Amino acid sequence: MTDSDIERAIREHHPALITYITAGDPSLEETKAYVEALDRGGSDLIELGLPFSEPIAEGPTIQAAINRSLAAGTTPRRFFEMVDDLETDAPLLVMTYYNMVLQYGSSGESRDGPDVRPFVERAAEAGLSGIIVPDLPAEESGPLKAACEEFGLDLVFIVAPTTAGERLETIMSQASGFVYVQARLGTTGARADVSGATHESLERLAAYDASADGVPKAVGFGVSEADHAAEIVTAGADGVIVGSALIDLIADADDPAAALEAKARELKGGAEAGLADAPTKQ
Amino acid sequence: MTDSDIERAIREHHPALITYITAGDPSLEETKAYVEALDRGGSDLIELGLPFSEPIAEGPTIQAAINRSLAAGTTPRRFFEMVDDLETDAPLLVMTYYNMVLQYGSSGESRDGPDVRPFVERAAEAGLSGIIVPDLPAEESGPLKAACEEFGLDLVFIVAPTTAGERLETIMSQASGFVYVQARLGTTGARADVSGATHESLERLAAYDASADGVPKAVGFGVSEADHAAEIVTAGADGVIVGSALIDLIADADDPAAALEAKARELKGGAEAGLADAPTKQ
Amino acid sequence: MSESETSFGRYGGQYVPEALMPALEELEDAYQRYVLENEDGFLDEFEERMREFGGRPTPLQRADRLSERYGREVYLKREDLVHGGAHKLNNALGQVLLAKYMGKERIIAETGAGQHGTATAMAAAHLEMPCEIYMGRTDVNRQRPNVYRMRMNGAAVNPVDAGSATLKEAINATLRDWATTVETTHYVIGSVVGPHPFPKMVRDFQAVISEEAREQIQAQAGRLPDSVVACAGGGSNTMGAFHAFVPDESVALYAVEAGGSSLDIDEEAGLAPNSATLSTGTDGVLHGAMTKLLQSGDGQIMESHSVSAGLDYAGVGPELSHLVATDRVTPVSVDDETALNAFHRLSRLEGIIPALESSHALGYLEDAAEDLGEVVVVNVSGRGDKDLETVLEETEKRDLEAAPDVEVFER
Amino acid sequence: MSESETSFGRYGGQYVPEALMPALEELEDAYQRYVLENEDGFLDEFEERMREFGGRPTPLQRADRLSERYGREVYLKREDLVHGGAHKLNNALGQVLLAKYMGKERIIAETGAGQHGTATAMAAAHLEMPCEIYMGRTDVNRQRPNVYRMRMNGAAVNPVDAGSATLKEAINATLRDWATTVETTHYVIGSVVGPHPFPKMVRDFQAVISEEAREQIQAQAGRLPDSVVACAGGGSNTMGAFHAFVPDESVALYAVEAGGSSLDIDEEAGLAPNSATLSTGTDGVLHGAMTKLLQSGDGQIMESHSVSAGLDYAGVGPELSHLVATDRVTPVSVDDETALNAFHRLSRLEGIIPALESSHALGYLEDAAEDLGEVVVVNVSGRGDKDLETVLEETEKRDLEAAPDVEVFER
Ligand SMILES: Cc1ncc(COP(=O)(O)O)c(C=O)c1O
Ligand SMILES: Cc1ncc(COP(=O)(O)O)c(C=O)c1O
Repeated sequence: MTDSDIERAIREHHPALITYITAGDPSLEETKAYVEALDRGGSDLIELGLPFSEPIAEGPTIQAAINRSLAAGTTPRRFFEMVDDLETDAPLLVMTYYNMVLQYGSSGESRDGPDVRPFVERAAEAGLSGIIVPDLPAEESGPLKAACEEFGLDLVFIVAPTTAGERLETIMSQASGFVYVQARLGTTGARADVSGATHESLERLAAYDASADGVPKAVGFGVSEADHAAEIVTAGADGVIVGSALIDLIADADDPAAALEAKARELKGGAEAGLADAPTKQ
Repeated sequence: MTDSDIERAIREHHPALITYITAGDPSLEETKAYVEALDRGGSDLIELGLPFSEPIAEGPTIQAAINRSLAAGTTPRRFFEMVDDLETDAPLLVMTYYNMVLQYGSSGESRDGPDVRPFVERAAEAGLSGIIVPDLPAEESGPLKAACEEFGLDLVFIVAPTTAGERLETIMSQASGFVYVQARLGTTGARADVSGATHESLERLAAYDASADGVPKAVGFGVSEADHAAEIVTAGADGVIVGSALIDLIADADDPAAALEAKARELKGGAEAGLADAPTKQ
Repeated sequence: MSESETSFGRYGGQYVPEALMPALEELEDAYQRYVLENEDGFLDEFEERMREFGGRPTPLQRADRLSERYGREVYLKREDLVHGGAHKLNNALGQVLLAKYMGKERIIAETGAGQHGTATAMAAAHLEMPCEIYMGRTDVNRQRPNVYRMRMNGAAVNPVDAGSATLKEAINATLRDWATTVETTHYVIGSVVGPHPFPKMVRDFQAVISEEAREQIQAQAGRLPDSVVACAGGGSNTMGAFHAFVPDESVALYAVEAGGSSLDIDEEAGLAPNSATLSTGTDGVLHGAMTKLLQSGDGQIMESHSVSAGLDYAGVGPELSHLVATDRVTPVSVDDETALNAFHRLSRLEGIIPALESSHALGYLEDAAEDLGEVVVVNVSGRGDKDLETVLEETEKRDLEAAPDVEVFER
Repeated sequence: MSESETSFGRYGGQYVPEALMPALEELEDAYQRYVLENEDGFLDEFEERMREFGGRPTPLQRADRLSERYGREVYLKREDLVHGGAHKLNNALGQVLLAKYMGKERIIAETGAGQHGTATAMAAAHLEMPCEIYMGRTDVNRQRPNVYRMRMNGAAVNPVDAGSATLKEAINATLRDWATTVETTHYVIGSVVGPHPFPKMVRDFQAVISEEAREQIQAQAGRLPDSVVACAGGGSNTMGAFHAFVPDESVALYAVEAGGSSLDIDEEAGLAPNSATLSTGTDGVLHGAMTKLLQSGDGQIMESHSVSAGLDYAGVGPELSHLVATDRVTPVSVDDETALNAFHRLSRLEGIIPALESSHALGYLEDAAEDLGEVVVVNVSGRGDKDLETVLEETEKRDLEAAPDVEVFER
């Protein structure tokens, strides 16, 4: 299997920094600027949230960003148009809920219900490299997985603290791009006490190493500081994922673009520092 | 059977005017003055209401008088003391509810429940000639009837528009003093449209004449004007009973005593005028 | 009619204005024919309607956590599940149906808390009878939802302004209406009170509670209970819960009255801060019957008090007075605070929100469980939805052991 | 697990975050063993508790005056008589008991109008399970009495401030709690919605409605009905009322949705002035399942509307979507005004105050009685005590043919 853009980006820039922001918060225009800032700051992959009205996997920070984005009039069409215009070193992913994928271009609904292909096709056309759908477990992913393969995108799966046994193996065997290792139970959101939970998740990571066929693993949920990033990488992760901490900057900083760039640099530095203490790998 | 004070008063002053006021409204002192005024004005019998907290047979006017009296502190003891002092030509009756009769002097309750004798004994001592108890039908009157006979008082029964057949005969056979003919269904209270209902009740009166053993009949409930009194007497009644209309005078007139005296005179005149058209009798 | 038929020992009778006596005779006759002799299949129709419209039979439920708490088998008779939310419908439907058999054209009733009024309004709607309910102005204002319910069922609600404008005055007003309209109207009295034949008839309509419970406890516990506990206002749920057990001498019967804030009386003010008529009252005549009353030495009726509007009455059914006088029923009382705690306890421990009235019966478990034997039946006469506001207010005023944190209720 | 087992045709499935999948597997296993196979006597205990605690069976009542009005036999299935006042307890008690069998230590649930929350709180108190209820702040404020009831039963009530702060957001919040606490906590979902196995399991707990009704109608009318009518929000009373009749091809099944003020949608504002999901919705994924939804062309979920809070939901159970897609169930809708009139009509004509939800089913009789055949069963899913304030307000705004004079309600 040839490496995808995403896998290649992670391997080349190991340990990778993966950043998330909600597209359209506070406007798609500004999102463009923020994405470029994150790219400059050293993000190796950038996840763009396409807002859905019922974000059941998000904590309060990202919920608020999604509400701002929807209030600003973000739609899938405008989202893709914004992505069309983006030029970044880092590959881009779209993170959204399954209903958004289903409905795109499905107005003339087929007899078998809505179809996921138009969304994936348009995402590929816009230059996106992957899709993350937090409410789509492996069991229901057949149609989207097929469409992603057809259009050359990675479908990124999440592995939770509760995922084990047969289900874990199934997910690892379907994984492409990277595996999103959820550091703790619950929803997204920056937390001060990340380390305890991270520790547990990284023990599981070690176990995956044996079974995994080499797809990189990145850890997210609650990561907000450089030293979290370091710890995670030290424990063996191929990348760290940061979201809510960046949303906070967008909401609060005087110059969000500059702040994002600086924060990305800081986080990337943390990850790299962590590598020194990591088990030898590549 | 020798005639009682009450019967004698009715026969001697035929057609009789029977007046009612609530004792203690607005004070027992004033009640004394009002009773004397009614006596001067030509009342042939005077009913004094001893207030009970649950006057279920009264309309709004007498309810209000009872509330004023209770608020002024009227008790059976004070009531009897007031009566002790009264000197009138007209015999006096007390009108009250059965529980007041039962409880008087019953604090050391007997094993068979409260006793009616103390009340009747005290009433006799105060010079009262009769008792009317609107919530005591003939069926329950045994103990009170016995006590009244013991102490020489009349127990006056009420005959209602619904009273008929066997019950009517029973009541008429137990009657003493006079029979209180209730002119209409409902509660006490001055009404403008008395004549219609009175008419009906007087047809029944005619029927009683055949069965009655000569106890006089007086008509009450809703009588307020001299021409009502005339009509009632014309139709064959031996007396008319007026209450609420007098309570209104006590509540509203500048000089209630004078107003009561004048009103009594007027009503008595009406009754006498009605006699001219009455069927020949005595 | 002989004395013994219209009364229970020295209690009962027919102390009403003459105008009503013929109506009582007519009712007595209808009661005899339809209720006692099932003429025209009256009872069959009544039972069918109580089953299909009213939701009978109600369950007898073993209360697991109360049983644990009190170290004996506690069973709850679930009258809270009757249509309308209380045992009141048993009687209201019986009387409205009887009025129909009697050819009456109109129904009147009094109500205090509104439970009897709502039950009567429901029954009248169900049986297509015009219906007017008298309710003290004070109660109208503090029991709004029940006023709405009556109106929704098409009943007229007539506020009564006299006196303290509560239940006692509402009864007075209903009696006055009846005295005027008696020829076409039936007065659906709300408890085992009033002149004969009401106390017997209402008891017979409510007796289904103990008839069911007696069979159920034998099926479920394999034996008769040692005691039956019911709250007593007028006493209809009480007589309903007791009646079938009266001949069972081994079964103790506890009538739990509202102890209010105190059992002492303020004779001067004419106020009793309780409604513990059987426990503290004296013999007298009120609303048509000789019975125990809360009254002054002169015979004036007291204003009673209870946190539970449905128990807030200065009289009590004459048959209960008689059963107490003959030592068959034990009168006890439970104060406001104990009742409130019992309300919260049943809500939290068993997931049943009881009426404040019924909470008095439940409160007696807490006070004297050890007297009640091994198997106890408690009558849950109604549900407490109607009492939420009152309970919140009264809970806020106190430091109640069994109450949840009231703060979170922020209103 | 094969596709066909987790879905109904193309509807259903398990669209949830990965963290919840193991809990759904565990639940699926427990559902199979306890509910389908009666392991450890689960079903026996459930049925006994529903009998003694819940008041089952509920009657099937012939509605005499509706039957007359509509010229056919109208029977009412009286779920309003279930403990708590609605069919909701059938499911809540089943799930809380199942959670106990599964060894869970804590219960969470969402609620809109508060009916599922109160039912869950009652069941949790009854079974001694700590319980937290999520409820939109808007609903907390407009459904105070139900908040009080939950608190009285010892449940915590967590207000949710997101979005319109109603049912949809409460579900989101509960899912988020569950994603955090899934190892020790069971989510008692309130209708036949959510990921597999919830829609099947909730249906099975509610199926008692139609199992009883099917026997009752045969005993009482001597035949199967021509039609069964039930309101549909999420669809739990609907599937409960339909399930046993689904194989009876002669029985037409009508799911009556909330038509609100209009069936038109304001796509711009993201508002549907109705909750007629089956009638007007399109396929999509919400709260764990593929089903019919009220959504924009882009896939954003609409704010729905109904005068009845319990029907006010943009989704619907996947099995109903499937039964509609396969023409077994006919989706129809009734607007706010028709439902309000039906509320007043049943209250006045039959002495039963129905929930506003159930009033939609009753409203369909008025709209289309002639389509319903000779024998009709209408599910009265709950009682309307909770709706009095809303009905008063909404009645004042309108000139309703069936309403009593609102003036006299002067508040
Ligand atoms: C639920 C409930 N229980 C008891 C009572 C008291 O009445 P009774 O003593 O007649 O049963 C009432 C009266 O409203 C009530 O609503
Ligand atoms: C009485 C009643 N009926 C119906 C419903 C709608 O729910 P479902 O469609 O799941 O039966 C509700 C929801 O709260 C309800 O309370």
